[in-house]
Amino acid sequence: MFSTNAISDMAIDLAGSSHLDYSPTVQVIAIPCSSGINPTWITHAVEAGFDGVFVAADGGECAYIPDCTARTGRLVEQAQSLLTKSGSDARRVKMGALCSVCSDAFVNHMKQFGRELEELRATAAAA
Amino acid sequence: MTEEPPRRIGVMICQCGGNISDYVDTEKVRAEVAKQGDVVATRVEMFACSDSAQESMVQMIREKKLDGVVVCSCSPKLHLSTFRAMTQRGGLNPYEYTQVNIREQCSWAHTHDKPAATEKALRLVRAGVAKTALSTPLERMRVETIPQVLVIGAGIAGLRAALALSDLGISVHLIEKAPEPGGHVARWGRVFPNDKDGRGLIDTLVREVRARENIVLYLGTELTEMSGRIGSFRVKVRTPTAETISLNVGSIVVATGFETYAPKPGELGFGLEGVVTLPELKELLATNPSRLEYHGKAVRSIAYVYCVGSREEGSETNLRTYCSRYCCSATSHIATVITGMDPGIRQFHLFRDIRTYGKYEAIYERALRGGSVFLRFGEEAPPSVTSENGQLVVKVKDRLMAGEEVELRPDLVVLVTGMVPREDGEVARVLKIPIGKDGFFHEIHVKLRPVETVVDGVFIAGAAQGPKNLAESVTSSMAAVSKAAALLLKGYVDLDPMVAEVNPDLCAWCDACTLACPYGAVEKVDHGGTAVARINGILCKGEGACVPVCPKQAVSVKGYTNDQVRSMIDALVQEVA
Amino acid sequence: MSVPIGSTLGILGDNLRKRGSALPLSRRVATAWAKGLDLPRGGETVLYTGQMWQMVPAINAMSRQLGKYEGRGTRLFGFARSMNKVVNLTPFLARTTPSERTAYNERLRNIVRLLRAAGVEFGYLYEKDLYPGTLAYDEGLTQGFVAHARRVARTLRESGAKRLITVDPHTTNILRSVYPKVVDGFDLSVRSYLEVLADRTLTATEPLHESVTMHDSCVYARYEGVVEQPRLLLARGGVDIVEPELSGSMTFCCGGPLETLFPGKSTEIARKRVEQLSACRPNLVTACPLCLANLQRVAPTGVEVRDISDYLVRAYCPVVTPA
Amino acid sequence: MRVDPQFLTRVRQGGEFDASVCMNCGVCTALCPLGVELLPRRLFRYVLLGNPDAVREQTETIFSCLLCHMCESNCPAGVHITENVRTLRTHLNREQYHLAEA
Repeated sequence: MFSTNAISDMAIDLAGSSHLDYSPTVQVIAIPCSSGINPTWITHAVEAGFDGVFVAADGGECAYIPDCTARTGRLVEQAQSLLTKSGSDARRVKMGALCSVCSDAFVNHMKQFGRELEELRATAAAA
Repeated sequence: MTEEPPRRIGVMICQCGGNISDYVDTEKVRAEVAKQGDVVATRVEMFACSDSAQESMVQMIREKKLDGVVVCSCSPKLHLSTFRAMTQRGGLNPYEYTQVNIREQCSWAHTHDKPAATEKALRLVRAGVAKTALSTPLERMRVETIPQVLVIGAGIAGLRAALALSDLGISVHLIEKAPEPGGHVARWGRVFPNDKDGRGLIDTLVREVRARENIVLYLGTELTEMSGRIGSFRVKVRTPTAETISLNVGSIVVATGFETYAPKPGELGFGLEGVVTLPELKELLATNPSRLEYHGKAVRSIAYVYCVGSREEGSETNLRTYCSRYCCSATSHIATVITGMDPGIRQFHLFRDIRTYGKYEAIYERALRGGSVFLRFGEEAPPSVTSENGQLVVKVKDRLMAGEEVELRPDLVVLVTGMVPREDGEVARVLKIPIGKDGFFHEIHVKLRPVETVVDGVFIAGAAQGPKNLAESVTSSMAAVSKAAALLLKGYVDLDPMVAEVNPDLCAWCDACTLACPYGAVEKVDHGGTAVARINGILCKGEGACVPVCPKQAVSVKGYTNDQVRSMIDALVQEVA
Repeated sequence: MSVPIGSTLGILGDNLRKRGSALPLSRRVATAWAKGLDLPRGGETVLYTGQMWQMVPAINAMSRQLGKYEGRGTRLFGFARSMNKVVNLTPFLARTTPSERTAYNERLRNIVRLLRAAGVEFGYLYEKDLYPGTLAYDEGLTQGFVAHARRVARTLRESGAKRLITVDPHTTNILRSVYPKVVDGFDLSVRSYLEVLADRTLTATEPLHESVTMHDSCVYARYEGVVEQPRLLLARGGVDIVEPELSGSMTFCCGGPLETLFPGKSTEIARKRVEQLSACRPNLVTACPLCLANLQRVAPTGVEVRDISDYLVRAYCPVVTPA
Repeated sequence: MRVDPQFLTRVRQGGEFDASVCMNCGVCTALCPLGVELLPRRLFRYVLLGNPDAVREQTETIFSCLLCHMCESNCPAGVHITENVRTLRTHLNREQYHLAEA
């Protein structure tokens, strides 16, 4: 999962401070802004063995760029098409907005994304 | 024979007095990470941030000739700068330091699964080591600061902030949206705890503000644009004559205050003749301090209903579960003022809990002794306020009478309305400062960085941050002043060196980064005869918008290079024995 | 259950207004106790009885009468009140026996002996030793009480007394703590004889070697803070005091104040208190005529209730022969 | 109950009445030798709020108080309970029993 130093990483910290439960397989790399994610990092993570990559966008909160979310959306799309090209399921990358106090939203996203990845795996195994 | 590792990294693991070590086997993590290439020294500390632990680490940096440091402890939001400074004291470049968050993002989140928490901690530490192994020394960029501050809002917090900054020799542009300065306090009459006249307090401050040469007060003026960065913001404000003025300031203090909760029509009788809000009663008293009259009729009895608009769910985007802090004390105080005016006026206070905390408890007791009667109602059974032939009827189940219904027929019903955030989000939008769940401006850390926002150089003061009484507003305003002044009086600010850079050997000048950069930080320069992009580090904010758009992958942000991020990813998935 | 409150209080109020006391006693009955003691008339220091001890036999008799009518007799009481306005009914309603009167008067004589043994010089106001109106005050007959208190205060002022030595908690309290609030300029020094004696060095000529349980009067203990003095005097007299669970400032009421309006309830509480006290020792000591009467009334065989002066006299001045 | 806001003023004509600082803790009730019959806190609340009927219903309770001061000596809020009871007696003597001289 990619978070942003100033916004979504705060929400993830808050989830921890509030002792909200989420899977320990969720591991976070914090960066300055989601619009600065290189799509190849995402494909690299999937290739390296991560089941999925979640990109937390800052929604309207980003202090750097007003259209940060739109930019992030574009690079996530790029990552998805790269994944598809390499034969991976594009749904293994997902993007969601997290504000700096969206700890509940973070945990819900993680649970939901975890379930989705589980389903993907099951489908893949069946096929 | 063993090969000398390319890097000499030291790792310090913090137990945080059990906050981490109760869930993460810190010794196991240490032992595992010690096996890692590049790691030459490891230690576990009870409190890594303690002076003694830092001192030991400084010694270790020197003795083991470390060239990189990793501290695994709490969130970098708390102690990144602490350990960067420590690293520097050890003689290293502070950017050869990495903080790994194994508390908020590990031990505290996974308290139910200690082995998994330990495994995750190890993965996170390895990622930290991997990132550090690829770190390079970075130099901060020093830029001059402009010794001027924009203070937004000329209520008590803003006025007081302007004067305090002025005292320190810092010029202030004080803008106020309303045509008059003073905010709520100017309309409030006598205020607790000292019984001072609100209008008088404001008048004194405004007189002083107008007398200062280094304060400019702009009334009816709003902020419209902000650009630039800490130390040098360019802001635009619009005056009542629709004229736009550009200002250049080093810092911004936001003191935009609050709005009073406006009851919905019919909520607790709101809209009926004789039902007023707390601020309306204050204004009533301020207008006629010798006699309590409502629409020309003498008031002989009053029923106050507390917690109107506070401590309830509110809406999803505007949670009002908070206590508005000032209303219990303010209402108790008003009761004493009214008793002082005419002890024969009966006052009934319908409350949920009385929160006249700290020294304001004395005000509550004065109200009690003055004859005010307090009736406690439960959240599940709020009072009802109706009107029968023009006579107000208040019914409440008094918990102190075992829920017996009490019917009052007061001349005046006062809805003790709480504080809500300002509706118009213009300031937040322009300044891009985050807003909390309750709709008020959000500080970085409620205890450790209570007036700072994620936008460096922008501080919050007063009730814009959340409900505060007058004294607390001014206290927080002084805190914001001290942060702004500390920044500006130094004359310079060291900017984070983690900005973007272009590898000129890969760049083919396609202009993509120029288009992506919102700050105009990309310059076209010549590199051995070909045109390439170069980043102006002072203008660059390091957010990295240019990174994904480069078709040649020639751009990266220092500290977040391709190699670093990839190696972190590899470290995270590395097998755990 | 109570006797008719309005009529009973009416009688008390009428008595106070017309006859100067809630239960008017004849001058002879009120001053009989002092016969043969050669107490000087008046002086700066006077022993002030407030007629409390003298009144207790009448109260006892009255409550015996009223107890019969508890819960009924509203019209009878109404009639009694009308009658009482014309004729003082007290001697008829409260028929006392000479032996009962002598027993209570004897406590006043004890007190005189003790004060004399301690070398205190004092006088007595005889017919000007007036009832201070305590009952009227307690029952909320405020206006009548205040008028009465002013009359009593005037009499005291005219007598030239500066210091009053009181002999029961109720009179101590009303003169010391209530009068100054309702009578302008009332500033006489008021002290209970127990306080006066405790300040002096009295030596027991015949230490008693007895063991008793002390019952504190609510008014002494909680209104006037007189807790240590009776204990000190008893201890110096050789008496061992065993304290019940509820004693001193946590003492439990004897039920006395309810005697007039709620005789039944009064007895119930008195029984409860005697039980608590006698669980420690069978010999109970009181320092208030009302407590004495009320506890004595219900004390079972084998439990003896005595006034503190009975013990003190035996310890400190045993040789005096009764007059 | 319908509140009569002027009731307290009438009661106070009989003397001091102040139970404003009563915090309803119930120490008075717990210590009363008469047990549950006398509830100063509830009784006083009727006065403070202004409920003459409820006070009148408590006449027997008001006159059966021993004035023993147990509650008052132990009242954590320092309410002058016995003084209040005397004032209520004065009030009832006047308004209920019409003892004019009360």
